[in-house]
Amino acid sequence: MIAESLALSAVLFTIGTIGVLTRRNAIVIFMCVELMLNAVNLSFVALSRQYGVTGQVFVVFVMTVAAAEAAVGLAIIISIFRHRQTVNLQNINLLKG
Amino acid sequence: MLLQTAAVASTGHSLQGSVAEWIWLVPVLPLIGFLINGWLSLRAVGHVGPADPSGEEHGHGHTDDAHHDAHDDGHQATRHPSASIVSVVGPTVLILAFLLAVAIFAALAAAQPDAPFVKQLFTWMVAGDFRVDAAFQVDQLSMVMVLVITGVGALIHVFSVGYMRDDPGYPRYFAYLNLFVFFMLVLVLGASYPVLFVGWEGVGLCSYLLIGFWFTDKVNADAGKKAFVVNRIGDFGFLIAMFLLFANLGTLDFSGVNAAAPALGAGSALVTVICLLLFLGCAGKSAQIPLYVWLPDAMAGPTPVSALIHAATMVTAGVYLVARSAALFSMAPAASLTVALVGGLTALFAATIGLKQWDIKKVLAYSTVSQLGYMFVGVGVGAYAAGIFHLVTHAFFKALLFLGSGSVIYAMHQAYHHTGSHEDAQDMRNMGGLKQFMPVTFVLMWIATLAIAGIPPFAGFFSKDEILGAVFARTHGSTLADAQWFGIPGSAVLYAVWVFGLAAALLTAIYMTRMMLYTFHGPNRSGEREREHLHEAPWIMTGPLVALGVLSAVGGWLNLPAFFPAGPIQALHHWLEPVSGDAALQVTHGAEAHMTATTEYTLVGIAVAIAVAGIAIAFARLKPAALVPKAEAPEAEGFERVLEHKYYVDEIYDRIVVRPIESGSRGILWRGLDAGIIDGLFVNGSAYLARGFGWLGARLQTGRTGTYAWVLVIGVIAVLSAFSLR
Amino acid sequence: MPNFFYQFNFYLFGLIAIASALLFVTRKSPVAAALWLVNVMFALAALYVMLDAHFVGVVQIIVYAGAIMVVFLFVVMLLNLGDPKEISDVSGKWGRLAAGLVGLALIAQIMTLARSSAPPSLVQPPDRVADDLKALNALGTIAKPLFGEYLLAFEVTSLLLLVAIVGAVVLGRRRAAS
Amino acid sequence: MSDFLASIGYNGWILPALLILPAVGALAVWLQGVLSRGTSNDVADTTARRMTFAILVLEFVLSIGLWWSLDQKDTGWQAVVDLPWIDVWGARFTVGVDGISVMMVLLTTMLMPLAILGGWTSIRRKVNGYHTLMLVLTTGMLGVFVAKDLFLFYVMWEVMLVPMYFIIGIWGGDRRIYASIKFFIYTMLGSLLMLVAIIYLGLQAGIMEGKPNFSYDAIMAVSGLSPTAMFLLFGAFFLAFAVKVPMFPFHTWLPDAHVEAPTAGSVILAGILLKLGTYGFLRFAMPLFPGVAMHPTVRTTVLALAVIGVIYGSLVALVQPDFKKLVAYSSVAHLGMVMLGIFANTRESIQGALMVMISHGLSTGALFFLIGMIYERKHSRMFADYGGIAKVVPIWSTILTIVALSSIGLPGTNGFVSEFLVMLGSFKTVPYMTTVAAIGVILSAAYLLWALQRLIYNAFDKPSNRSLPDLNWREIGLLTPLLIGILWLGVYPKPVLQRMEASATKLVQLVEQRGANQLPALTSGGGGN
Repeated sequence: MIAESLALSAVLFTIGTIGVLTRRNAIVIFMCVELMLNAVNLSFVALSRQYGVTGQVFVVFVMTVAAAEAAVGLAIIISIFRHRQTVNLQNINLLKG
Repeated sequence: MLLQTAAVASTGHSLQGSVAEWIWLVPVLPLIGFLINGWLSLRAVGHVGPADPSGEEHGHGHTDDAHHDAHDDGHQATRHPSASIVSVVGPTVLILAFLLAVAIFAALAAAQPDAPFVKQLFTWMVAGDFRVDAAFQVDQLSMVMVLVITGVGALIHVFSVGYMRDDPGYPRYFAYLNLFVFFMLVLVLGASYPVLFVGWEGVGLCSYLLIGFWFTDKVNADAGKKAFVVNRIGDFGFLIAMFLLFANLGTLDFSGVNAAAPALGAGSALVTVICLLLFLGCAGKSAQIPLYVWLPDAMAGPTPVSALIHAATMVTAGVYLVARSAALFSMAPAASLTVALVGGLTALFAATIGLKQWDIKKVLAYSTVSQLGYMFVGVGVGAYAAGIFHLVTHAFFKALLFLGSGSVIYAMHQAYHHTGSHEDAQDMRNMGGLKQFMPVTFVLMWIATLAIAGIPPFAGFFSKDEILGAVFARTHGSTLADAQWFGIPGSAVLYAVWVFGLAAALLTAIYMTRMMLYTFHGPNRSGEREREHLHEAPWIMTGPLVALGVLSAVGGWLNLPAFFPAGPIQALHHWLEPVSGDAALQVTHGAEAHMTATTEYTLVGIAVAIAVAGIAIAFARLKPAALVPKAEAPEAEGFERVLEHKYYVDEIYDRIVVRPIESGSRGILWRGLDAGIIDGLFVNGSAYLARGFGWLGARLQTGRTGTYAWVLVIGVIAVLSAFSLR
Repeated sequence: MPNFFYQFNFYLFGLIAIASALLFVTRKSPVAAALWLVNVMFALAALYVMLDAHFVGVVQIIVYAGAIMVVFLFVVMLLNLGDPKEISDVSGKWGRLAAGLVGLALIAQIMTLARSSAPPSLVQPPDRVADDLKALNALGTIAKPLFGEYLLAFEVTSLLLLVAIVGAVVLGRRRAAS
Repeated sequence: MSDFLASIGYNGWILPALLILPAVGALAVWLQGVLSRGTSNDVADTTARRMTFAILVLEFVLSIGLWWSLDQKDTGWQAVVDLPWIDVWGARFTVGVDGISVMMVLLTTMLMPLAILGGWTSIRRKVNGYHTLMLVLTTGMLGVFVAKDLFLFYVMWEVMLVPMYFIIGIWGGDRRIYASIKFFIYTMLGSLLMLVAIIYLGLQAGIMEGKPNFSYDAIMAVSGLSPTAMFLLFGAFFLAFAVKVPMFPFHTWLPDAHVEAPTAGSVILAGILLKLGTYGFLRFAMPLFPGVAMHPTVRTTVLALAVIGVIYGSLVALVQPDFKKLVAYSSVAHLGMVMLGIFANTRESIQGALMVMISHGLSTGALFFLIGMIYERKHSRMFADYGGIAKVVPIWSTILTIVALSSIGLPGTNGFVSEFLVMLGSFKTVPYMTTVAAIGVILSAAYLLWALQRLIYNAFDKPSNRSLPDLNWREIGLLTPLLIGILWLGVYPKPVLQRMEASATKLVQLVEQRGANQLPALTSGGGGN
């Protein structure tokens, strides 16, 4: 079932990507990124059947990173919202040099 | 090794241990004067303080104004606090120097050495093969010059005590004047070209400082600068000539160069080029075509300065240099012909301009240029003694003329000052009939005029006749006559020079008589009220005039012509023989140039006739009574106007040299090349290029996460395509 | 050879995941989107279990669905972003079209690359993980490499989490000045 | 005197002492600034000035012994001190002087205390920092002149660049940032290439020992470089030094840097920093690659650039409305004269070039001081704001006139002796170039006299100038040594010339001999670019 899993992973990843590209709400984009991470996790898990359990270990790491990312990212979003009263990325260009 | 010959020459010299050992003191005396006066001038100005409540500029209508600065300082014509010390120091150092020079001259006359006595002081420059000592050379030529400089100089210093009496820059004036004499003495005493060059440039400096003495008038400052820069053009030639000499002979000492000169090859292109370059230097310093333009402007300086620097001494340095380099010039007939031709042309050209000048000093200035041309004719044709002879007599009568005119200007200025008039004190149209107010000056000026016009037995007659006779004699049987000058036979050139000389003599007689007529004869045009204040200058000014008058009258006895019935025949000629005799002989193929008595008498007759004719023409044609003051004078018409504007030479130089250089430097070099291409295009251009790339990069950084995401995804697709499409 | 029931379930959960994901990206309301994402997580957890990753499947539910997504929902509601009044939440028609095209291109590329075979040295015998699972049970399978081979990485991860906690606290703290 | 110096082992310690003293002094001045944060500003500033001045005067007093300790006959390095430094890189702390560098060292130690005096009242901000940088600068410049190890030379070259950058950038005029960055980038451009060349040479020199060797003698002994390598190495050195000199197309940093720099900065820039470029040619570019330098194409090109520099600098100087800029362009002209003398490669011209380096340091240094003094009073460098001020500031005007005349090259001043020797010597080998360069003699008179006229002569028509005070004793005192130097070198330059003679002669012979060895390979072997 590896091939199917990988195909599913690709589809989910692409959906996540499209979400990142089309959505403007920072939180939703964040969730799209989580979806993409999950898609990758799926490939890891699927391939671990063939290449050993290391893939699953990686998934655990990815989840940890995702958790950390969510914590910090959401904190950033909250502080941005405090300043700007919006989380719409179209209105946020603090990174502009 | 050539230096050693010089050293050998002076060891065991007959003058060793004599008073000539003290020759260094002659220039050092004026230097001491300069230091004292300079210190006084700076110290005293410090007391005056910067705050000057009424120092506005007054619009004076004249350029030479002895009390100009006094006006600036609020009409307080108070004497300078140190004036009394300066009045003693300034002239005294000169008189002492003159006395010492006389003593050395006497020692020289007693010893009559064939070789110059070189007094070495210290080694000046030493580098590689080059070595030059600070050394003074005592020989017949340099001592003649030293006597003229210190003698005439001392007289002019005394005159200045009266003339500059009330000037606030009195110590500064004497400091400059002393410094000038120092440099002039270094010039004539220097035993090598570089030491001579020290004096050469030094006198240029003093000339610059003195022309611009009343520096708050832009005209004066301009004139000083012009003098210096034009002189520098000549110095460029002098420098290159020195480099050529050193590159080919390995030495720059006079004795060394004279000894080694034959190695250059008589008539070779090299020696011709060297001589022409030297002459370029002379043309600058001695105001010959095409570099004469600075001298008339130099009259902006105080009149005694004009007398000392721009008539008697400095401007004759070029003549001295040619005579000093006689060994070289006698080997270069083409260059010598050039010297003579330029001299002749200058004599004539300047004389024509002198015909229509109204400023009394300008007349004398052009007269000086013209007479310098005569001297160059003399040294050009190899009659070095004749050139120097005219130099000496000219120093006498031209100094007298200038000082006399100074006395006139002083009187005029005093008169205008009393009435508060701002008329031009130097314009002859404002003078007239001055003989009744200043008889002494009148008589002395006439003596000088007759001398310059060439009326026997005054000084100028003998020297001028000597030169013209020499030119005529060289037309046959000399290296000059045999040489080619740009394809023209040398004899033809010499005939032309002779004709120029005669024509210039005629014009000289005319314009000098014209000056005398307008100044001293006819009715007085200075105005009713001013007339009452016109009077003779004080004795301290007329005293030197009288001395110079005597010299102008009898100066010709220095070198009486061979046909003369009595007196010491050709004294100066024989005196200078050890210096330039060999060179003169080389020009005449070793034969003493003697013409038949008939020819001599004919030439003399022609010269005298021309001089008399000139005076007569002037008396007949010019009507001083018909002249109107400057303010009412109409504009001149036609060729007279061209003459009055000096052939527009200054304007032409300005258009074709000065302005193109300035605008080219500003527009093309500075704004165009420097700021535009190098700095703009290359230096800042590369900076702008970097900034441009940075700007482009900054545009990509919109700061919008969305955009970044898009770019990221497209980048990912591109990278993946690179793998999958491999 | 997996049996039909296994295959059916696999496809079913796969379709649920895809459908939920599509619904997730198209919902305007962040709350609805978040809930659909939780659905995807559940489907994926099921798939993990079916792919012999029992521990990961459980953690997926506990950490992702249970913790992370709850935090998301918390924030959404905390900031009162529940109602879809943010008009420009989704980009315009052309944006969506372009995103679709980009998505197509991306999926095509990934598919192409997924086809390529892995280096043989990495390939292990089939059902290796399943065997491990039998021998070491769900926890032992993953614990062995995690606390052996990857111990250092594991410990560093803890540091990362600590930093994240500190960062979140600092960022989320209300500044006295503002 | 020399016996006394020998008895105290002067030659054994003097050069490291000269380098260390200002560096330690810099530290002290900086610490003094840090420690006196709390106290009154004026007191602390005055202390900093006095400390720096005292250190630099001590430096000068120490260095003056070199005048006597230098063996005039010895053509080699003297007072050599060789200490290990960075062993793995093969860099050693080797210093020494010869007749060429000793004059530069003395010029530096003489000008530095005067520069401190020149900025006594005009530097009011960050006084401690300024003086610290001046002391570091002293170490850097002296280090460049005495370095006998190329690595040390490069380090010192950069050490001197940084303080100058800050001096211009912090205490400069309105456009100081632009000027300092331009100065820095221009100089870095060349010096980085030089670093590459130095490293290449160091590796080549140490190829036997297995580690680089940067000592001057070892690098001189490098042989067997390919023609292309020699051309490229010479090019790298040339660019670094030509920017510093500055030669004609690389000169545009100079006017900006000069105009914006504070008085002391301009003085040091003109007086010493520019000489580092020509010194580099004399010490490195010429002796190392005489074959390239004397290659007809290269030589003609460099000489042409030098002569263009003389004429071009003079012409552009002629039309400057800003006095400082005028002097800056006149520096381009004077340094062109130095380059002419160096590449003409005769004994007279090399000695003349060294004399121009010294006398330009004195004259132009004095000119910048004078400009700084009048700028402090009037806050303008534009000619248009002056005129006729000889009436109110006669002492300033007198000194300005003397200095300007020395810059013009009036006989009796240093300017004449030096330029005369350069042209006299150059005429032997390159007569036409020299003739063209001699035109600069005319132009220099034109631009400087015109400048004088517009400043101190002409109508006194600016009422605001009426209250300009004349020089005070501090200013007269700091100009006096320069005036003495100007007249001394003009009247009796022999002692200086004698001390250079042996080294200059050796240089000329070296260039001729090595050049003769290198040249055939270059002309036939191609690589002529």
